[in-house]
Amino acid sequence: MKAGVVVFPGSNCDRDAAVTLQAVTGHPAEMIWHGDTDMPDCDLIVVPGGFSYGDYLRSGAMAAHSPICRTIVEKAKRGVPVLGICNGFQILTETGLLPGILMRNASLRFICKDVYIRPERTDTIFAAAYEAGKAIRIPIAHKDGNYFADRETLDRLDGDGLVAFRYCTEQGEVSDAANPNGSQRNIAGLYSENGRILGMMPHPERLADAMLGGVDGRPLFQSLVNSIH
Amino acid sequence: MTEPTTDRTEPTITPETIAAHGVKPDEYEHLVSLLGRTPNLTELGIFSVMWSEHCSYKSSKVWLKTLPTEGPHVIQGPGENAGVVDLGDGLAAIFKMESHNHPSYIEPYQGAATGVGGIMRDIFTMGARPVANLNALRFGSPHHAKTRRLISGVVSGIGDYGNCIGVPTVGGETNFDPRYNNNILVNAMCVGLAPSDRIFYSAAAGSGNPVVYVGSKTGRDGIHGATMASAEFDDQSEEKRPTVQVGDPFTEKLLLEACLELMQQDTIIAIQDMGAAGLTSSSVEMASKGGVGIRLDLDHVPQRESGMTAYEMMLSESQERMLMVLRPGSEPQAEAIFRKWELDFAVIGTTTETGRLEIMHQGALKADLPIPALADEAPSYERPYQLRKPPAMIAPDMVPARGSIADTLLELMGSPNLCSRRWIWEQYDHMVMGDTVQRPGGDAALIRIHGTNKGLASTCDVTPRYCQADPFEGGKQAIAESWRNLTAVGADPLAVTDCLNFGNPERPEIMGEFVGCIQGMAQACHAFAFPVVSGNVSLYNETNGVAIPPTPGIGAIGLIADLAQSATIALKPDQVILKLGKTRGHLGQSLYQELATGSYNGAPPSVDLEQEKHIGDFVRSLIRKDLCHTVHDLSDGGLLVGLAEMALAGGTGFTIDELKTDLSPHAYYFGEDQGRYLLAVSAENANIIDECALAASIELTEIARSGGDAITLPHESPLPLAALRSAHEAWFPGYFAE
Amino acid sequence: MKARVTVTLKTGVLDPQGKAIAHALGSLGIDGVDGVRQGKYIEVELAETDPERAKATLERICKELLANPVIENYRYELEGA
Amino acid sequence: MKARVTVTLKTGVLDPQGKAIAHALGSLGIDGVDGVRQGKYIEVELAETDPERAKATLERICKELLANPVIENYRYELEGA
Ligand SMILES: Nc1ncnc2c1ncn2[C@@H]1O[C@H](COP(=O)(O)OP(=O)(O)O)[C@@H](O)[C@H]1O
Ligand SMILES: [Mg+2]
Repeated sequence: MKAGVVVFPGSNCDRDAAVTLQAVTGHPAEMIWHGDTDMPDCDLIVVPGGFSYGDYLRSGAMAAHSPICRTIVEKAKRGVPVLGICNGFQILTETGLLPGILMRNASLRFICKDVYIRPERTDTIFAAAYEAGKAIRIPIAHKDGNYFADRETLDRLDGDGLVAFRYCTEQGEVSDAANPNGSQRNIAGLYSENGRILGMMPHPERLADAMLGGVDGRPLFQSLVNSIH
Repeated sequence: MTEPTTDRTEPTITPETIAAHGVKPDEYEHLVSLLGRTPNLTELGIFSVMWSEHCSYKSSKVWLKTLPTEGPHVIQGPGENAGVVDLGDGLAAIFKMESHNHPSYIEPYQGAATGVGGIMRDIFTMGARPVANLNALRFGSPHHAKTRRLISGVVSGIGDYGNCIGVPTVGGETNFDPRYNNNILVNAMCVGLAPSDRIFYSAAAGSGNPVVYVGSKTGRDGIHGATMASAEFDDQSEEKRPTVQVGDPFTEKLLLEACLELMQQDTIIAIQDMGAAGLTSSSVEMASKGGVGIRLDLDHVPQRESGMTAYEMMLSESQERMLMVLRPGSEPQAEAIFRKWELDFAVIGTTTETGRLEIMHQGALKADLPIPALADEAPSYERPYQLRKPPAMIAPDMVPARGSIADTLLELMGSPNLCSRRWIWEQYDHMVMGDTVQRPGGDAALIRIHGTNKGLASTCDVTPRYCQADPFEGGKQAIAESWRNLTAVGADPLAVTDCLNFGNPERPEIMGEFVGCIQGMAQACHAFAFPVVSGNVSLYNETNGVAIPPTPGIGAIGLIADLAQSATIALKPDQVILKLGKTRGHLGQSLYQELATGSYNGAPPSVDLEQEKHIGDFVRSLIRKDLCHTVHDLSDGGLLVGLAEMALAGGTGFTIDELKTDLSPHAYYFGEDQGRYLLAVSAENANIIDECALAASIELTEIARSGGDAITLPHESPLPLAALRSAHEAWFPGYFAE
Repeated sequence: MKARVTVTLKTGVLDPQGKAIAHALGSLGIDGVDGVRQGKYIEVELAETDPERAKATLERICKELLANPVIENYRYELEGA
Repeated sequence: MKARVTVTLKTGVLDPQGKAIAHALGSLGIDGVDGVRQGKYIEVELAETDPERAKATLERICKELLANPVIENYRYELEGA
C-alpha cells in the first residue's frame, strides 16, 4: 500500500502519521506538499493532524480552500481512500467531503488525553481489524472536536451507518460521561457514503507503538493494508 | 561636548528622556564618555536596551561567572542562545529556560504564549528541532482575586502556542504562594535536538556579507511604555502603545521549518533570533561576538505599519523574526526557501570592518555607535549584598501532630500545592511528535530520541520556600532535586539551565538572596559534575517593595542509553517497597508544617551532597541492572505523599505493617528530608538490592508492600485509593468550576 | 471601502463560548444577564470603490470563507454605502 | 435589553488571524483585499431595562471580562437605547 501524507503549512502530525504508516505498511509514505496541485498516485491519502494555517478563523477552513484540497476532493470522488485525522477531519468537513462541523470543545479547553472509542462497524476498509463492539483506547488532542450537525443529518448518519466511532467508556458504553468534548451523539469519527473516506478526531497514529503506551491505533492501519494491499 | 555626528533632527535629550529610558545619570555620563559625544534619541534608545538589566546582566554577571559551566560533554556553555551538550552518536541537545513574568501578569494569554515562542526560537536558531517544552509556573494565593484568570490565561497561552507548533509540552511545575500575588512567574523551557556537527552560532564574521531579516514583519510591538514618554513620539496616536506582544504560533512554525531547511545547506555564517530588543540586540550581539561591524538600512526592513521611525524599528519586539549573516551569493537560494514557507525575507544590511553599528534610514545616518560600548563595555555592578542568617533547625516534635495520618494525607494530596496538575497538562499536547515515553505526572518527563532507543529526560525544579528561609540551602536543594528527578527515571544527569527570578537587586537583602542561591547552586553543581550551560535572570520581581520569594528555577536534562532501562513511579501489585536514604523527620519549611501551624518556619532541610550523589548513583545502577523499574524520589510532602503518588499512578494500594522508626509518625511520614528514594521491586530483587545497599553503606529500609486498592497504615482505617484519587484530582477542576 | 462583517451562530446551535462568558459573569458577581452569544467580527478593507461590486465580493468572501453555513449566519455593512 | 459588544485589537497590535484570512482570500482568487482585522462580537441579553444602569453593567462586563484593555478596545450598542 502506498500512502501519501498531505503537508499543509501548520500540519504537525505529518511525521507521526508517516512513521506509523511506514511501520505498518513497510513502505515510506509519500509526503505531499500542499502547494503542489498534482499529486502522486497513492492508494491512500492521509490528511494529518496539526494546525493548518494556524487554525485561525475556524479549524480547517483555510486549508480546505488550498489548491491541494481540490485534488483531494477529486481523487476522493474517484474512490481513492482518504483518512483525515484530527485537523484532517476538520479539513474534510470544511471541504464538504464529510457533513457537519467540529466546533470548540464544550469545556473550551484543549484536551490531550487517552479516551475510549467504539468502532460502530467493522465491515469497512478502515475498521476490519477491530473487534465489533469492543472499545479501544486512543489519544485525543484537540480544542475543536465538538461534532455538530443538524438533526436531520445526524439521523441520516445513524440511519446509513456512517458513524465510524463513538466516544464510550472502557466497557464500550456510549454515555455523556464518556464524551470528552460535547460531540453530538458521541461522534468521534465518520465515514463518507461510499465508506472510502474516514474522518476522526482521535489519533490512531499516536498509539501504534508499545513504547508509547499502547497499540490500539494499529489495527486501523492494518485494516487498510489488508484491504488495499 | 561634541555634538552627535548622526541625525540631529531627532528630539533633544533631556534628563527626563534619560530617566524615562531607565538610564541612570552616572550611566549616561559613562555613555557620553565612551561615545565622545552626546547620543541622539535613537542612539539613546539603543543604549538603554543594551544596557538594561535584561540584556546586559549588569547586576548578575559577576555572580553568574562563579557557576561551573564546563564538562566533558559540554559543547557550548552560557553565552549563546542556548546551551549545547553532546548526547553521543552524532547528536546534541540544545536547551534553555527563560522568564516571561511581567508580560504574563499583564496579559496572561499572550504573555505566556510569546514566552514559549521566544524560548523555542532560542533553540531552533542554533539548528535544533525543539522536541520538548516545559514550564515552571508560580501563582499567588488561589484566594487572590486575580489568580483564577491568570492561571487559565497562562495555561491556555502556553498550550495554544506549543500545541499549534506541534512540540509536546511534557513537564513543568506549578506552585502557589501569596508572595506571587502581584508578580507571577512564568518560566518556559525548551529542549531541542541537533546533529552535533551542525550547530549554528551567533558570531558574525567577515566584511561585506549580507545581513538578512526573515520571519514576520516589524510593527510597533512592545516598544517600552517608558521609552515612549517623549512627546515627540506620541503625537499621532491617542492610544498608549501596548507593551505586550501578540504571538503568532503559525508563523513560528513556518519560521522553524524554513530555518531548519536552510540549515541543511552551507549558507549561514551566523544566526540570531530577535528576542527582547529585537533588531538592536540581535545585530549588536552578532557583531560583538564576531568582532565586526554592522550597517543596517532600515528602509529594507519588512514593516507592518507605516511611518515607523528608526527608533521604533530598532526597539520593536515584534515576535517570530530572525536575523542572519549569509555567505555572499547564497541569498537567492535562501530566499527561495523562505518564500516557499510564505515568510518575509529581506537583505537589510552588511557586515563591515568598522566595528560600529551604523543605522541608515531614509538616507540619514540615524545611529553610529561603537559595538564594544554597547556590549562588552556595558555596565557591570558588584552590588552590595547582605547574606541572610539561616533560621534555627526545628526539632520534629516542635511541630504538632494533627490527628489521623490518613486524613492528613488526604488533605495534603488535595491541597493546591500537592494536588494533581492534570487539569494543566491535559491542556498541553504532550504526545505530538510521537516520542513521548513518559507523559506528565512522573518525576521527569521522558521522550525517546527520534529513531533511536535512547531517552532524553527533562525536569524543572526549585522549592522557593526553602530558598526564602535559607538561600544557600535552597539553591543547593534546587539543583539536587532536579538531579534526583532525572536519576529517578534512570537518566544520567547531563546539564542544567536556570531561570533566576528575584526581587530588586539594588536592595542588599535581595542581592544577598541572589548570591546565596548562586553559591548553593554552584556547590551542588560541582558536587554532581552537573554544569550550567544556559540560563536567564529576571530581577525586579516586586510590587510596592514586596519581593517574590527567591526563585532560582532549575531546568535539567539527562540521558538514558537504553529505554528498556528506565523507571516510572507507577506502583504494581505484589511489590516490596524500599526506602533509600536517611529519614530524620525534618519538618521545618515542610508542607505539613504549613498545614499544621499555618506558616513555614525554621531551617529548610539541608542536602548532604556527598550522600545525595552516592545514593543517586546507586539507584541508577539498580535501574541499569534491571533490578528495579519503579522509582520515585521524595520531595514536597515527604514519604507518605511519595508513596501515595506511586499508588495513584499505578492504581495499586499498599500496606505499612509497622513503623520502623523512633520518630513520631507525623515526622516520619511527612518530613521532607532530602536525598531519599522509594523503590518498588519483587521480593527476590529486594534481597539482592538489600545486599548491594549494605555493600555500599546505604541506609535501606523495607517499609511497605503493594497490593489492594487502599492505603493501609498501622492504627488507621484503610484509605481507599478511590477517595484519595478524587481528593487529588478534584482541586483544579473544582477551583475552575466555582 | 471598509466592510464590517458579523458572523453569528444560528439559533439552535449550542454556543459553549457564550455559555462560559455567562458563567464567568456570574462568578464576577454580575447578575441580571439572561444570555450571551459569541460571534466573530471581521473588518475587511476592500480596494473596490463601487458599492455593488464590493457587495458581490463580500458575499463571496462570507460564503466561501468567513462563515460556515452549517452553523453560522453572516451580515455585513459597507462603510459609506 | 439586548447589547451588542464588539471587541477589536488596538491599532498596531498584530492580528495573526486577520493576516491569515487575508492570505486565504488571496488563494481563493479574491483580489483587492487590502487588509483584514478580526475581532469578537458578543450579544448580551440584560435583564435591566434602564439604559443608564445597563450601560454601567456593560462597562463592567467589557472591562473585566470581554476585553483586555492592554491590547483590545471595545464598543457596544444597546438595542433601543
Ligand atoms: N505547569 C506544568 N506543566 C506541565 N506539567 C506539569 C506542570 N506542573 C506540574 N507538572 C507535572 O506534574 C508532575 C508533578 O510535578 P511536581 O510535583 O513538581 O514533581 P516533582 O516534585 O517530582 O518535581 C510532574 O510530572 C510535572 O512535570
Ligand atoms: Mg520528583
